[in-house]
Amino acid sequence: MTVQRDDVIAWIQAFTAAITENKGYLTQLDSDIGDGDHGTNMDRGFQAVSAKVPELADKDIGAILKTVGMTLVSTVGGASGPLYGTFFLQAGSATTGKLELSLADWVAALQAGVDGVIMRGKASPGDKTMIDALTPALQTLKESASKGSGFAVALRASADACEQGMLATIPLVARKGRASYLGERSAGHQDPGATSSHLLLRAAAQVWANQEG
Amino acid sequence: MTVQRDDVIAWIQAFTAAITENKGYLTQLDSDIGDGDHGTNMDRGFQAVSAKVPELADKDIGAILKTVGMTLVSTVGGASGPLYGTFFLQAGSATTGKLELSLADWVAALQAGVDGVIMRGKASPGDKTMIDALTPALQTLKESASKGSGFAVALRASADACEQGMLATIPLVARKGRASYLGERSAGHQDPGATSSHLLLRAAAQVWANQEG
Amino acid sequence: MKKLINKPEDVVKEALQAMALAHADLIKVCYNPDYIVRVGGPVQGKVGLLSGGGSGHEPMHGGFVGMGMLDAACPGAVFTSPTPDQMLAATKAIDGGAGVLHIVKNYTGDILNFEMAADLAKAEGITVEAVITNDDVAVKDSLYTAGRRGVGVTVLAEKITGAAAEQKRSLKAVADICRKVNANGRTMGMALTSCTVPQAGKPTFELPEDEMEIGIGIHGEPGRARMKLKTAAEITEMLVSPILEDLPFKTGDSVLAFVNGLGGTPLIELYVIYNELAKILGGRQIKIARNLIGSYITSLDMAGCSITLVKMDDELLSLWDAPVKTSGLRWGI
Amino acid sequence: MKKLINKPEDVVKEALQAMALAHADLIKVCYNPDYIVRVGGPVQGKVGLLSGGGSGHEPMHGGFVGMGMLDAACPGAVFTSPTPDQMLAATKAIDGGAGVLHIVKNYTGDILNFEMAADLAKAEGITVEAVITNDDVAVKDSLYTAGRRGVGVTVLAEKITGAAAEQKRSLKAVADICRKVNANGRTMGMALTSCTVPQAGKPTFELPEDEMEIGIGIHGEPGRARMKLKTAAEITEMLVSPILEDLPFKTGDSVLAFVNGLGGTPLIELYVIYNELAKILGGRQIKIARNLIGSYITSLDMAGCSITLVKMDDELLSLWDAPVKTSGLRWGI
Ligand SMILES: Nc1ncnc2c1ncn2[C@@H]1O[C@H](COP(=O)(O)OP(=O)(O)O)[C@@H](O)[C@H]1O
Ligand SMILES: Nc1ncnc2c1ncn2[C@@H]1O[C@H](COP(=O)(O)OP(=O)(O)O)[C@@H](O)[C@H]1O
Ligand SMILES: [Mg+2]
Ligand SMILES: [Mg+2]
Ligand SMILES: [Mg+2]
Ligand SMILES: [Mg+2]
Repeated sequence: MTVQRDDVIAWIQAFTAAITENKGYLTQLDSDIGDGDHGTNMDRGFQAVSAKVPELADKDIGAILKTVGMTLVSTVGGASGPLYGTFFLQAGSATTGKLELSLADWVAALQAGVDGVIMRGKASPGDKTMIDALTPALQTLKESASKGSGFAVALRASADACEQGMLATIPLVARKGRASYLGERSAGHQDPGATSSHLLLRAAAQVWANQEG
Repeated sequence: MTVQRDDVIAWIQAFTAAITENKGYLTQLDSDIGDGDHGTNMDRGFQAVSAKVPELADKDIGAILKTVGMTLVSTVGGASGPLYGTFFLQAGSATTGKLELSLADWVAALQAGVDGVIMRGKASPGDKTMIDALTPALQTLKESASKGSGFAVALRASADACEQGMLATIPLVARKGRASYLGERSAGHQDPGATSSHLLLRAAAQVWANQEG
Repeated sequence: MKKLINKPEDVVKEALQAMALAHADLIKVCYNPDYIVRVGGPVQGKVGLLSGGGSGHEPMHGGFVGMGMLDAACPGAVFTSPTPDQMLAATKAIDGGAGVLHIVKNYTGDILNFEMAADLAKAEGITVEAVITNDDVAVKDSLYTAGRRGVGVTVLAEKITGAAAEQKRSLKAVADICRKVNANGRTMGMALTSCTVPQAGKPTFELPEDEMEIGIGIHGEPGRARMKLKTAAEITEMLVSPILEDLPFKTGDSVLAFVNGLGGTPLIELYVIYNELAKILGGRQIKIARNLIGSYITSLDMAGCSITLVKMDDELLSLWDAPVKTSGLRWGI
Repeated sequence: MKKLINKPEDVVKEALQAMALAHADLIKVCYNPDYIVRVGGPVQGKVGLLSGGGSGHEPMHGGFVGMGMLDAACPGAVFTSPTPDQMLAATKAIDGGAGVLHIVKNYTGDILNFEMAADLAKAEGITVEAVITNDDVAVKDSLYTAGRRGVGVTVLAEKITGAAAEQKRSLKAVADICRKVNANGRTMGMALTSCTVPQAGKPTFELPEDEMEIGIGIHGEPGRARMKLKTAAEITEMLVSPILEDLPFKTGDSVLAFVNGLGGTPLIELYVIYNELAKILGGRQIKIARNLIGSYITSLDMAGCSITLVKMDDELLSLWDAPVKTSGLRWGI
């Protein structure tokens, strides 16, 4: 199996739907340890992305992802805007000119995206941020790829690892982002950004893994 | 019976106690149709009067009442300060130099006091103010006096008429004071100033009418 | 009751002490009787301007003492008119030989106490005039009642009259300016919540989460009517319509538009209201020549707002623009 | 939720429109991307001053655009950092050839977006420096965390830095002044109530009627600790002690004392707090050389306050005293 341009757009659309559906939930998580806007922020950004979908159809995958990134940067604001924006911009750079993605391409794209988030936000694993969900997702994806797993299997394993990483943020004391102002009081709450990151990779697994391979 | 200087002071003290006891009640009545301070206002004034009591002992009744009036004017504020202040100032003028009061003297004092309130506040009966309690109290006192009733009987009749006047304010639509801003919405509530006026004349009846005469 | 206070009975005195400390360049606070007076006064040959009223409306009036506005202010207990002895002392302190103008909001308590004070001051040979502000269109006006409350116009009248006094106009001329502002001004207010008088310890009234009170004054008195919460556009319309009809304001008029917060409402909401106000006035071709947006005449912690419009002419505009230097209002200097 | 608004999602835009209408003599509002810019700019040879952040803190920052303070401000959604495209457009609009200073509150979102904007502006040949304010002593400082929040000092830094820029000092000199204010300033805040984000529709947190939150920021984030409501004297002590210890402030120091309301707290209560603050500082022989009392950096309708102290020297004092003409802060002109 490979992922086509349409699949990439379908992934973005599925993620947009997941964000809309979970907007209240993400905002609630952010109310507990942040400022209660993560759902609204992400939704504002992906509604803007939705409006751009018609322009995306005849672009290559790199250009599609870069457009998503640029749109997020200029509509989301907050911490998640530059972070998810950079994620998509870097993933787009790693896939410039591509019309389809192999598993290896997706590994490269995710690696670039995650590196971008780390470069921008300077978070380390354990800081209780989206990095805690994205890093294991990337790690597991790489392992699956090197074991020779199929794309679909690798995607599911990656999403599962992402979910574990998300859940593992619960006991952590935040060291980055707004939740860090809470110090010890941030423990016992799931990080909202890690939660949206899980939705992102879960959407990829669900949308792309339907085409078994 | 006649009322001595000590009796006058005892009346003021009994009224002070009644105000303190009914502070919350008066304020509640004023919350419903005014600004919720009548009890606090009266209490502030009569606490200040209390502090002056030691200076009063060797003064004549006129001077005692004027001191009360001056103290109220300079400590109460609001509408009730000048109104009760004028009441006592005028009652004091009508009793200048007196060391005791006959029923006729008390009629003259109350007449002067009520005239003072009307002169200052320009309220008419039916405007839903203290005048609605004071006017019938004065009227009944005069009638009792002209019928030849004893002081104690006259005082009780006067206080009863005052109470009726107070209760009669309930259905009225206010035309003076803060309650007038409410228009129709002021109906159905008892006027706080009429209520404190009733306490004033009830205190006189209770304190002075113990000496039967 | 949630307030940043110590004992409820000490709030006013402590706030006065703080004002004295914070604004020693502008004002001096005298105690027993209490009043706030401009430093360096009385100004010889200038009409002295005195206002006062219950506390709980900050920055009014104490925050408006200073160059170009009031010469003194008498603070009463919360929502309670000050007493004549305060007013007399302040009147004497600011008499620069040209007489003293009392600017009095139309509440029975304020009227009666200022009347007594004026009598006392006159007995001491000071010329005193009083102007009564009564701009609240929420209250039906009538000869047979206490009439309308004095609200938002008071702030604007103090500023404009202060500028006229600064020009050393006569007492009559200064009083006339004040009357003119009042005559050309109308206000209407609304509340989203009650206020809580510190000494009462609980809200003056209860307003359910989905209701508002229209036609509210500044003392937690109930308003004209209670109704379901509406949008900013609807609320603004409900406040402005009776104002416009009352004067009436007409096409081509030039106004000073004042959107005032009642103490618990943040500035961003006042701007939302101003936006609606500008639309409505624009639609009627009434020109907003000047504006004031902020919490200047408050009702403790009440959430809500009032709108005041004053029809302006060149004279009033130039007096409005004149320099003012107080802790509550300042420009041009 | 009780607010004077129309649709929650329109609040920011409508407030911007109102500001444009109300303060056309001072500012212009540009849309898509949104920013507020001083009229008559850019001033040639003057460093341009840009700040910005989430909305809901009014008058900050838009109310501080004008002569002697900011050249532009970028408003984000409520409590959400604005985006780099807004900042880039504003940066370009205010570059008078002497470079542009970004004054950024230390929040991850603000930092990241301003960083991206600076990169974009530099790519277009504009010299940009950024100063990050991080004055909130409620947050433990550490190299390994996001560090302290930028709060009350930001207002004072914008004023003082604005005055330095007005003198046409170099970008480096202007940035140094801003850093100096931040380095000498400390803040701590507390809340009596939560705020309600319009689009959330309900309070960010619930605070029982007898409790308060100490060490709160300006975004409805929970604070350092929740505890029973205390008196103004105790609260002031709890806010000031950590401030004094942190810098530390010492006997003989001269400070600018800023008592700030969070949006739902009336002025009279801020004066009560100031009174306590003056006592505490007096007791330690720290001199209040200047003060600012009012609601300048708010958190929507939150009731509560913050105290900021900045250690002043002659240079900072003269810059503080310099004329400023904005809708939110004005003197000397
Ligand atoms: N430095 C960082 N690196 C990576 N992720 C971060 C960082 N700071 C914050 N985040 C993520 O951003 C999320 C919050 O996003 P959002 O609420 O949209 O922005 P804001 O915090 O500005 O309100 C957090 O839950 C966290 O996962
Ligand atoms: N013009 C008036 N004449 C007589 N009594 C009045 C007048 N105006 C008000 N009152 C009385 O004063 C009472 C209110 O007093 P108070 O609450 O102490 O003052 P305020 O109305 O200034 O708050 C009313 O209940 C009414 O009885
Ligand atoms: Mg957030
Ligand atoms: Mg009352
Ligand atoms: Mg009163
Ligand atoms: Mg945010």
